[in-house]
Amino acid sequence: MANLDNKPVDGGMQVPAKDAGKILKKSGYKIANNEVDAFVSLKDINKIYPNGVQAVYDFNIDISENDFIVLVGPSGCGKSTTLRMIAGLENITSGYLYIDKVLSNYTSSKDRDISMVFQNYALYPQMTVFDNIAFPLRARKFRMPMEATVVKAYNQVIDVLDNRIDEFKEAFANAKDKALNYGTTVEYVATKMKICDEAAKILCKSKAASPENIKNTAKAKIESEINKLSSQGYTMDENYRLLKDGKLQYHYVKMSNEEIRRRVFEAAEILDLGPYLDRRPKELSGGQMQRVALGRAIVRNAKLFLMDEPLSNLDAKLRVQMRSEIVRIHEQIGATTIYVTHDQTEAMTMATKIVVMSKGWVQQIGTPQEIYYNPNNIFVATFIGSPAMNIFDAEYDNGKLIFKNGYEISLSEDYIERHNKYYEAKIQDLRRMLDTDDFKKMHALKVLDKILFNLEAQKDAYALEKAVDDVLGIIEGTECSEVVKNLIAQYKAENNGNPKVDKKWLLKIREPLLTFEKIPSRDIGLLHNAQVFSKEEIVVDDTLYYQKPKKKNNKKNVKSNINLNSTDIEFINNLYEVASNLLAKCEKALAGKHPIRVGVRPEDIVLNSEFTGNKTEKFMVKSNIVELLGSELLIHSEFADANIIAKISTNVLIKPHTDVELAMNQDKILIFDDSCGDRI
Amino acid sequence: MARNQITLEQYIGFRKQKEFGEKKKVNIGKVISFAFLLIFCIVWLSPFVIMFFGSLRGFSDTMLYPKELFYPHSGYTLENYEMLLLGKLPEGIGQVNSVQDYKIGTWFLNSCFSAIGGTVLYLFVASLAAYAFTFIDFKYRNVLFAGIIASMIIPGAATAVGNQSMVYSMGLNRSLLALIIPGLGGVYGMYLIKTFFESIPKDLIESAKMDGYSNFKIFYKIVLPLGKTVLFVQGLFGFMGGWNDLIWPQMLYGAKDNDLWTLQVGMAYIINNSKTSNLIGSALAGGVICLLPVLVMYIIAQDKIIEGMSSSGIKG
Amino acid sequence: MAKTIVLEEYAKQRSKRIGLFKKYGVTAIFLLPYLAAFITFFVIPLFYGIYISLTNFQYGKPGIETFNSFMWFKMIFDKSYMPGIYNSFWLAFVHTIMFSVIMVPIAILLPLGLAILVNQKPPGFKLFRALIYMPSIVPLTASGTIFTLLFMSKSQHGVLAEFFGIDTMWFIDTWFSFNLFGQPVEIAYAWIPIFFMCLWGGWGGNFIILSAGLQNVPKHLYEASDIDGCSTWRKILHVTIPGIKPQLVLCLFTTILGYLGLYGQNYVLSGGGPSIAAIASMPAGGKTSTLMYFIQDLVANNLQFKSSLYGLGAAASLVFALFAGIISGIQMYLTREKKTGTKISEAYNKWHEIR
Amino acid sequence: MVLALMSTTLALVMVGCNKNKNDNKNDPTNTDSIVDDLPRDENGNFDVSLLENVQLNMWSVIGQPDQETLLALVKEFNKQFAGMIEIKVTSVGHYDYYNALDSTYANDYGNFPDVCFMHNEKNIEYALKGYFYPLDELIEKTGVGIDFANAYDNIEKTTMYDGKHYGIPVDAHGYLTQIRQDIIKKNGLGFDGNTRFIPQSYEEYQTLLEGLRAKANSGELWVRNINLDQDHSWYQLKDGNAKLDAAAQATVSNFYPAFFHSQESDNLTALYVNGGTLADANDNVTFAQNEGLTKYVTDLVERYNARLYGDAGNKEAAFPTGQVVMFSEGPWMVANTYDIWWNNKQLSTAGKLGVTEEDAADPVYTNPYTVARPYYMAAEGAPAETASKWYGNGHVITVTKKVTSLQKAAAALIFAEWLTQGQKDSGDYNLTDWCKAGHLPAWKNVYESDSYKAAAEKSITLTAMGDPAEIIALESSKYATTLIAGLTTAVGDVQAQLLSADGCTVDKAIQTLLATAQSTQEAINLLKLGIK
Repeated sequence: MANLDNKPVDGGMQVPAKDAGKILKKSGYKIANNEVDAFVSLKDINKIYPNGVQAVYDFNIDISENDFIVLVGPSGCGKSTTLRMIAGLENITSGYLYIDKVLSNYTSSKDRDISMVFQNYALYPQMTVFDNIAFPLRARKFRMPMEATVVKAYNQVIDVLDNRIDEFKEAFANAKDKALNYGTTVEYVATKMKICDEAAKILCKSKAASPENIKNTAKAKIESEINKLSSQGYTMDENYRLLKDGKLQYHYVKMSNEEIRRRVFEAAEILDLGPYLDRRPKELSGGQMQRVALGRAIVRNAKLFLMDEPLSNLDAKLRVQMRSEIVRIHEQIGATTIYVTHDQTEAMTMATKIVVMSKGWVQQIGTPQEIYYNPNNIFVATFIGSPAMNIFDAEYDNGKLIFKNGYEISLSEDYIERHNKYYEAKIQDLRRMLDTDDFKKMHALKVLDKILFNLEAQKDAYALEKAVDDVLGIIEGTECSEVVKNLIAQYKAENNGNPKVDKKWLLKIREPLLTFEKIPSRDIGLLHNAQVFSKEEIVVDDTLYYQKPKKKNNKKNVKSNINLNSTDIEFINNLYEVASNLLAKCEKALAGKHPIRVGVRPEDIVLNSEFTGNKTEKFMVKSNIVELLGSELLIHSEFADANIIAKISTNVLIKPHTDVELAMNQDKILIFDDSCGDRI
Repeated sequence: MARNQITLEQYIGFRKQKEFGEKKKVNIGKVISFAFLLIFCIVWLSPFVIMFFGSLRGFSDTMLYPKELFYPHSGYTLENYEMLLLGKLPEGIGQVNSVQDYKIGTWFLNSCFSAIGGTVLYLFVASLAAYAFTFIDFKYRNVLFAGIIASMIIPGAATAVGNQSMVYSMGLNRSLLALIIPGLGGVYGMYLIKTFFESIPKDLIESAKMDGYSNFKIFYKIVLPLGKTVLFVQGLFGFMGGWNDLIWPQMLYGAKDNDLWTLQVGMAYIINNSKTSNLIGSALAGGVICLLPVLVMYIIAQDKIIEGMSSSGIKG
Repeated sequence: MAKTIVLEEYAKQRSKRIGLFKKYGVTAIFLLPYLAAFITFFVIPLFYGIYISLTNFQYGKPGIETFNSFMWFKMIFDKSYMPGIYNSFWLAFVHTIMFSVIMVPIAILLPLGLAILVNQKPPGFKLFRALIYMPSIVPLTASGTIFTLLFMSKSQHGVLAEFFGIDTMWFIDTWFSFNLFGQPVEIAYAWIPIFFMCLWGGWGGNFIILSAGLQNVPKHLYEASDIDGCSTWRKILHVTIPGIKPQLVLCLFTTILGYLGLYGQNYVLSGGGPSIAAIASMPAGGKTSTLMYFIQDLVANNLQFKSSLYGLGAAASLVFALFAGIISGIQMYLTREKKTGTKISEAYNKWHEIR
Repeated sequence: MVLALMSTTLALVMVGCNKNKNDNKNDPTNTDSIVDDLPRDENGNFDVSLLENVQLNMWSVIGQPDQETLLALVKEFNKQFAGMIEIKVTSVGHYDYYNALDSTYANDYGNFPDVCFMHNEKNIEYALKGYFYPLDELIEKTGVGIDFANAYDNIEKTTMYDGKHYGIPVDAHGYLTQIRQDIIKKNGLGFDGNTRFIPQSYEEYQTLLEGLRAKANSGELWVRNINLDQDHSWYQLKDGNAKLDAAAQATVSNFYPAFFHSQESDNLTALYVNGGTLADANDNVTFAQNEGLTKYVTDLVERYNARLYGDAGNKEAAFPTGQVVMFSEGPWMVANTYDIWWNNKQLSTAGKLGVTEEDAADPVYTNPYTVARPYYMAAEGAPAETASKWYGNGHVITVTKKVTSLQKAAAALIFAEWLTQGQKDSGDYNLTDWCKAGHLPAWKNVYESDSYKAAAEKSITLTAMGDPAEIIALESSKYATTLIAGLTTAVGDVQAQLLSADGCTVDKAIQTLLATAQSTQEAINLLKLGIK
């Protein structure tokens, strides 16, 4: 509670070290960073689970007010984790989260002023819809300007008695009408007359029978109250709000029933929930529950809306309907929204900005158009868009794309230049990477592990010793080379220059090599993509990324307290290897012919006869299946060892199992690197 | 030595995590609850220990050195068990006439018969009925079932006396069958089995019918195998209920048919004869004998029992 | 002349016959064993019991009884008719109710607390759960032996007397007494061992059910309430308690019914005693008598009563059953599906209109 | 499934057939069910030797240690009558004999015994339930030589109702008081100049109790432990005088002159000796009106409160250690404990285990304990004809209505005759053998026989019990069990109250007695209502 009370202090302030704590405490431990100009800002957010699985890598995004951000990706890509970190339901391992400029890493959920819609709605089953929506309002106190409620009530009473007494009488009479069973009489009168409950209560009690008497008492009451307030140093403005020294005074109070009722009804109005307010969640359909969950989120006017796959439990039709509903509500209330989904259609239709994620990595951030037309890599390209993009394996040979069946496309100069530049940059990058200490260590580690393996296989001892020297050679110049050198020297001395390599010693050498936390996340990301998106994918234990470990691996993965210095850790991949392979491939690519992947969107595969733009050579396919989507036709067929889908307008009717003459829109062809999936 | 196989990324993740300091917090709630539960369990299990050691203590030690509970003064002895099982009175205990009436072996077998026989028979009869109520369509099915369910509101006490006389009239009053047969009309178990059967997809039954299976074949080839968990759990509870029941066998075989007594009735008799320090050991030994089967079963099937108990609470 | 029949007609009739057999025969085979048992051992005994309670039926001598104009019920309900029976029945009733009133909250709250602790999932919580439930599987008589040993008097070297110096001799005494409708009711210390025995092994089922209920409370509700800004207390009130309400109700009523039928514990530990002089020769004329004890005394334990007052046993058990039936009726009433009201939506309509 | 079907049919059939099973049994005097199938010789006379293999099932209430004696006698009988009569004995522990009888009668008539060897106080109660035959007619028919004139009237009366015999009395016995005469002597509290250690009257008993208590309180009381292998030396009771094993040690705080009287028999002695009855002819409970009994109950309270009586735990354990000087128990106990435990040769071996020359030489010290009838029960104003008597119960032999052939009845009577009146070749009565186990014969001729007298001289129990004529037996009543239970509960309640923390006062005790009597009355009324 206290946290909402205090204004955050400027984090950039220079303060004496000993006062820092005090100042922080005074501000309720709220620090604002004025350099952050986005409404929500995530800076290098990482999430590593206790079992070493990194769910989110270096998440960076700035979200401005009124944005509708959609985090999209396949399940297990870390999007929900990110959202939950923003919500405060998960701890942030590293990085910083600013909400409204306030550093929010350590504030608890309820103090972040957010509201959230859960995938399974999380409605309180025992409460009616009304109570469910009202719950967040009842659960906390709100900062409100102080009001002279008594004065307000009596003034309204006087006002009604003076001017609107007939209206009151009518309302009062109506309230008695059984057909109009509106809560209590007081509530009805209060709503009808637009006066506060207190005033209505006074009026209803007296039934306005003797207006003069009531007015007199009212006046007396007002007078005494004003006296009391002024003795406490308050003044009152025209809206009965209290001022002290000319400033509005705020206090934290429970919301009045009147206010709660108004807000819930308003929310119900927006969401069309009026007839269901009495029901319990059990009696509602999925869509209605969804709307209630939304209602509970919007009723509080939170600054930030979080939605965690809210539509995934609905059927297709409802989903479409709710989608537009959410968009409408977003437009209506305009709150910043972060929305998580695995459905790219939702992302495309709702978002102002999409974040595509895969396995913990942000693959691309952009508007729907950017993402659709300029995907960063093959993952984004295939993930976004329905039907998915057609991908062909092809060979690149000096500006020509040669498909598996010999079909050729000549690329423009532009493409060729981009291709070369891309690979040059990549090679440079990889070389830099391989030159870092950490990669050297990994290299050494690889060699060392091979020695260990050979030792176990009882290979020639002399060769082994030589190999150890190789290790030393590899790590020459890194910070741990001295350590290793000493270890080797010491060992040699111990064995009087007649060394016999043994395991214990090798493991000792291995230890200093096991430190590479200085690798930038960007590099890991690159190599990660190389492993995941390359065609010769290294078999990586999937359980790493999906947190749904297979049964037999259960124990191993859950184990959270692996001794990090342990020599018993065996690596099933080696980033050095990945990087050097990649480098080799890039160099080869620059040299000449190399495999490449070509992506064409279904709508960019066109009927040769119809399309008049810049198109490739025509080619003949046999239509296997033809799907009619109303205005468009989907033609499934095979081309160049791949299944292709073409989306064609229905002007021409194509029957299944007929030959079709197709071509590609030359301008829309995308080419992707074969080894790491990046778009060239 | 088996090595921990991890990827390099994971290793880096571990290192980072350590560095960034998201350490596993020591959960105070967990610590407190652990400590409390530990103490609680020690206190709560101490009666078992007392019973066990008490049964291994000779009668003279019980009288003369009552404080030496866990290390009896003259060492552990089986004399209490001998007294119960073999009728062999330890020297010096004097005259204990009631021991002649102890037929703990017979009682044990009676209890086994009642608990196991009753359970098996009940499961069979009840699952047949549950099958009929779930998968066979017949006139007034729902009315009949609703009637049977509604009868659950009538507590057993209302029918016990009538049953007692009924059993007498049927001439079962000197037969162990009387322990079993009246239980066959029990509603609750049948109801739970039926609830479980309802969760079996009807398609499965219908497709089996299409394949030419008769109802009996469906019953034992499909429904029983599918329902074996619920039958097992019901069986466990049935066994425990039968084993632990005191009131009904007492009503049946009254004060002196000690050939027909179950272990519970016999034990109650033993306890009433053993409220003195020289005999309490034998009562404890009886308690151990009485407890052992259920305890062994509990230890073996503990998971299933708790699971069954939980699910009955969630569903029921 | 031999009778002839059109073959098709015959075939139709035959399949009809077979169809009928299949339909009713199969049903009968599946259902009959159970139904026969249900009728023989539930329906008939129910009415037989009522019949017995209305006659001077003698156990073991059916057929010679005659209607006795509600004599047994008169004994129970008419104080002046047979004051001894009246007093001992209603005293047993009061004992039963009092013990339930004390024991039921404990048998709910204690396991609830433990379930909450176990639900924190401390190390080894599964073992704890198994151990906590363990006393509940112990046969009543087996635990009876333990508690007999614990509470035996100093001269008999009971454990509590020897180790903690608790003089259990005073269990014969009256702990406190009060007047109920002008009748003095004395509560004996002898209830204490019974209490402890129930405390030890009487609620394991509740514990398991409640902890299963707690586990079943959706986690996302806690998260939602977190975001809605709930304090811990509000979370318990609005998430935990409603989440385990079905289990709470179930436990509450099974526990109530269980303690209403209290019999074994006092039978084994105190034998219903210490006796009360004024009703010492009546069934269950002791300070730890219960309704079930009263009934068992009449129909099982005391052969003299069994042979001559059997009908009273039947009548008493019917009264008891009626009482227990009312309580399960209340349970069913409480757990019924509640109808949805329309009050708020009407209010909404009104509000909408006014705007 | 089949079972269930069968059981249903069975149920219906059984309900139908069970109706007439017990029709005629309810009239106790009826003997019509007996079929005269006696084998007779050509003169129309019946003789034992004509019987062929008649088997009789006898339930015996006798538990250890007398069981062996009875079995030996039966064995002897079977041997003598081999080929003619065979008696099979089933021993049913005496705690449950009557429950078993009831439940077998009701549930399992097939296993109901032919002959019951049971307690005499239950004879009429069960006879009136229709379990037993009146025997006079049968004796006449079979000509078995049982002459009730030889039986003691006071004992015989328990078998009679309405002028008919329902059982043949065997023996009688009452509870005896066990006395540590060595302690009394050592402390000089004996009577007649410290030569007699058995209190012969109420006053003497009271004096003895008070004397012991006074000495104990002043720390002058000598006690010793007579358990085997324990230190037998005398020591004076003082608190903290822990020279022996703590558990087996008498101290001032756990010493009581006498243990509580048994609830089983002594209260009846107190009642009868003082001229009371349990109930009158109309089954109105009268025991609470008896002043002697009231006095007994109030004495109980006063003596306990004066620490003359006490509950020192296990009396059999407390007695040899000297924690208790007197307690009351059945005569079988004497044989049991006297021979097994306390006939301790170590006490006459000087120099060992703290036994001095003086101790070893004194016959009272070497036989440290004696038994006696409770002479002290007759309070002031007790009628002269009962004052010196005591209550005792005994055993009877009955013929149950399970027997439907005169042959069997004859065989049963022959057995009864053999056991009670039969003589061996030596002229010794068979009954004497039985009496050696600690029972007074119910037959005058046996009591007066030389063989019995010889046996009685050897037996401390028989000597103590004296003349069977001085036994007062229970009055015959249909509600004997309820009546005895009522009295027992009353006394038991008072004892329990005494032991409790609140204690008991004389007023409370009298109240308890009256209330229990009232409740017993109600129970009897109730039973009368129930049984039609």
